[in-house]
Amino acid sequence: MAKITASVYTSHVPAIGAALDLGKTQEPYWQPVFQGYDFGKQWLKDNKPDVIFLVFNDHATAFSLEMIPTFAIGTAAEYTPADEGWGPRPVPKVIGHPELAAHIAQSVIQQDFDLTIVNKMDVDHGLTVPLSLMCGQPEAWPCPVIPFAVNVVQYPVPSGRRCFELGKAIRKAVESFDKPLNVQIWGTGGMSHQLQGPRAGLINKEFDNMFLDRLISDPEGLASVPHIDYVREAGSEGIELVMWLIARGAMSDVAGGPAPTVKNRFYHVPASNTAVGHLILENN
Amino acid sequence: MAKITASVYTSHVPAIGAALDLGKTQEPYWQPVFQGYDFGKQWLKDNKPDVIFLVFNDHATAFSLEMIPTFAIGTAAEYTPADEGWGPRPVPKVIGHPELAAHIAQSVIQQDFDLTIVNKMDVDHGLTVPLSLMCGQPEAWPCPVIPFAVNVVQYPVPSGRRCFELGKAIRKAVESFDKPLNVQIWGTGGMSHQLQGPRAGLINKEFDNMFLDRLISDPEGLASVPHIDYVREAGSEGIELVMWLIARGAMSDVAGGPAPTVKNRFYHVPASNTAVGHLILENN
Amino acid sequence: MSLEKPYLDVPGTTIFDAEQSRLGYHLNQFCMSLMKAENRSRFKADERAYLDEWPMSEDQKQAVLARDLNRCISLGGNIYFLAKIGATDGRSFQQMAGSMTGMTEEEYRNMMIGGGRSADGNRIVGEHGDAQAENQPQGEAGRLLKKSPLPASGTAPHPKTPGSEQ
Amino acid sequence: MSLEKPYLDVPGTTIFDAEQSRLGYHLNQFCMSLMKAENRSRFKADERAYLDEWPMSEDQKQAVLARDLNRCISLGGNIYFLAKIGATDGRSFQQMAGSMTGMTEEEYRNMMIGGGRSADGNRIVGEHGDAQAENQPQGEAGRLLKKSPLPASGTAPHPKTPGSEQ
Ligand SMILES: [Fe+3]
Ligand SMILES: [Fe+3]
Repeated sequence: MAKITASVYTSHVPAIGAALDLGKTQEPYWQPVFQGYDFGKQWLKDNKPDVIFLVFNDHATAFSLEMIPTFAIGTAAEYTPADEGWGPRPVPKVIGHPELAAHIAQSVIQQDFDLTIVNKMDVDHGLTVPLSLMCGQPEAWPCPVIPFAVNVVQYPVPSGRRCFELGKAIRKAVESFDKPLNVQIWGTGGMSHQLQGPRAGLINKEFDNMFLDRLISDPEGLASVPHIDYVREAGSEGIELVMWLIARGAMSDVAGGPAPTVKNRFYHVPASNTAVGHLILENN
Repeated sequence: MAKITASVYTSHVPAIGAALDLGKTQEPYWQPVFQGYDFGKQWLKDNKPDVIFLVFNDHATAFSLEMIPTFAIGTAAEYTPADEGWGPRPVPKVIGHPELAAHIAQSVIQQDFDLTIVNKMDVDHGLTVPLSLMCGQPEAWPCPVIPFAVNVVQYPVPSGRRCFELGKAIRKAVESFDKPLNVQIWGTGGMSHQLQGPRAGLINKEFDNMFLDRLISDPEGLASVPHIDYVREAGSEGIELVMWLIARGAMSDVAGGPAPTVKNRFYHVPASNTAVGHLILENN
Repeated sequence: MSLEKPYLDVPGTTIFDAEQSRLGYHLNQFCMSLMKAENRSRFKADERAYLDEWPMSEDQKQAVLARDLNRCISLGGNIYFLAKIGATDGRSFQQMAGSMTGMTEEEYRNMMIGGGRSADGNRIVGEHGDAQAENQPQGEAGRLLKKSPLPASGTAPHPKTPGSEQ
Repeated sequence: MSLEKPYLDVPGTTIFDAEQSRLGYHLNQFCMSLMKAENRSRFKADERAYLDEWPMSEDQKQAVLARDLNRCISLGGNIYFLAKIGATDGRSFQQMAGSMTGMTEEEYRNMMIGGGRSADGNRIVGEHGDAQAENQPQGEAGRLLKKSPLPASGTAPHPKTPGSEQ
């Protein structure tokens, strides 16, 4: 049976991708950011999964205003890194896992989550920057990836509670797959940031660290934080943090298992407009 | 406050549209089909709503396999009748109601239905044939229409239970809109039919009439009928009937109000490959 | 695959699930392209050349060229997509549906006027209704088949129907 | 509109909801078109002509031409869409975000290096943080403004920022 072995959380700032692609990782500005992922890179080598279920949001790249899915699961064989306007990032294409993705889609829809199934999607920095942070610059990504896109662009976005419940449903879906796959689930986006208006540049270290604390030890309670609190405390784009609750909801302690082990925790300000947060939790 | 005043249910066979467009309504084959809608046409004139919330399914027209939303709500200003391969039907374009649609989208998403919001969509016979049956061949449709598309093409399709619950959420959404609109909700598709394989042409009058009976008097129980029963009893495309449960779930008796009045009930076999069913329920 | 499929024992019926969808992705996307009038013209002008623009399997292309809808479905096609081929040929949904049974157009039409195919005997594989495998093809095609059986090589589960254009 | 909007009292912040989305539909779809290299070239060659291909309001076109992102947002633009304009100009997300505050690029960058803008005073309209309306524009632009106030005609809520290309 397939099993979720760990969850990884990380911000997915576009400037981080640009810094990596342009060879700036050793510059004083960027060096502390990338150093924060040294542990994670080694950990991922030592704990290579068969599949990564990667929760991210599209930033007006694959999805225009023509069609805005609340939750979209990628069941395609592969995904091309998108041209977001700066030209496509020079990173490997993303290989999917159609079989597991279709299984999860079926199971999760039957658990009353109204997914959109996507077979053609270019993937933007929301998906590729977390891979870059955790894998560096490989010829190919280490394993297949199932992209799972969440609408956090147009309101209303799904609530923290809905995201957390979705995580539970994904865990059930994975565990009912009949092949022995080692699956990691990644939650990306955040932490505090605001990209618009006179309030651009908002950073809230206290909120972010409270979020990390509660994500580890009180995810159920954290899931009840309403949207407006994210906007006020973590900036209008800080709402991306709800995606971390999907990954967290898929961990086994939520379903009555033992508490996960915190393998790594990292926090840094700034990367461009954004606070960077990163966490690795292993199931026990 | 806006209010759902009635629900209308009808099959949406493409051949019915063709018969109407080609002036065949008085042919012996078609005459009994169209006669079944004489009451409904007059009733709609006498009970003209401000908006029709029209639940239908797209038949591989607006949605290819690139993106398959379980539930999609149209928030656009207008929708063009689609070219399904025979050329577009010669019917008026469909005028939307962006304001109410956006309100319903927001409310229903906040009630944990993971809608896809659609701003560009050509509408196929699933939407235009019910309008033709109930309105004839007008210069313009009598009122704005909010298209609500349900995936019944690729499995898993949403369960009857999920559809019924969605109807309840739509009723709440409509009733929280702050303008005094008279809203009808239409459920379309079905009744028994199968369009594929050696079993094509299956019709099940007993099942269809049981469905109509229970839709009127026991919708809650009917909502628990599993997919496989529809396939076995009503044919592989009979699964479209789950859409009727969305409209039925939005009626006020489901929320504790008085039972609706059955204004009309009609059943006929065949129209092309399909059994035709039609029902009008008024809230009291 | 580990998806639960309670629908595999319905006779003469293929449920279009994720697995079928994957199998038929390019076949169905080809069909979608026929919703544009200019593509219909190009397809009609040279079917083979048009099909060769799509990464479909040779089997899928042959099934399309033969208008063998049962074969198309067994190769991942879905009837709502395949209907675009019929529309391009100027055929109705009734003609398309009928073509999958082996009946002549008239036979199928008469069956529908007579109240359609009964569900009795056709709910579960192993019953004895007219949609069961042992009763294929139906109608005139079935009678012809019994008179002069096909050569034993025939592995195709669904013989060609008289109504389909070669 | 009867949508509940608990987010209208956050200073210096526009939430992209259904109403904004409707208002900015064509503006944002124009931005999406800049994801194709050939469209970026065409836009750069003649911005006005390219904009005129879109059913946008004149206000929206002027806001784009002026690279006034605050104005674009007030007219229904969303930053993730508008970012495609910045990308076309070769500007980073930090340059774009900074341009909406009135600060110079260096001022904004230094604010971020210093830990970013504090949430204190900036949670609710009516507090006294640097994102409140009475404190706009910020940084060098604000200081300039205080020295030589704009003519009273200025109804635009967000004055042009120094970093934006005319
Ligand atoms: Fe993001
Ligand atoms: Fe239909």
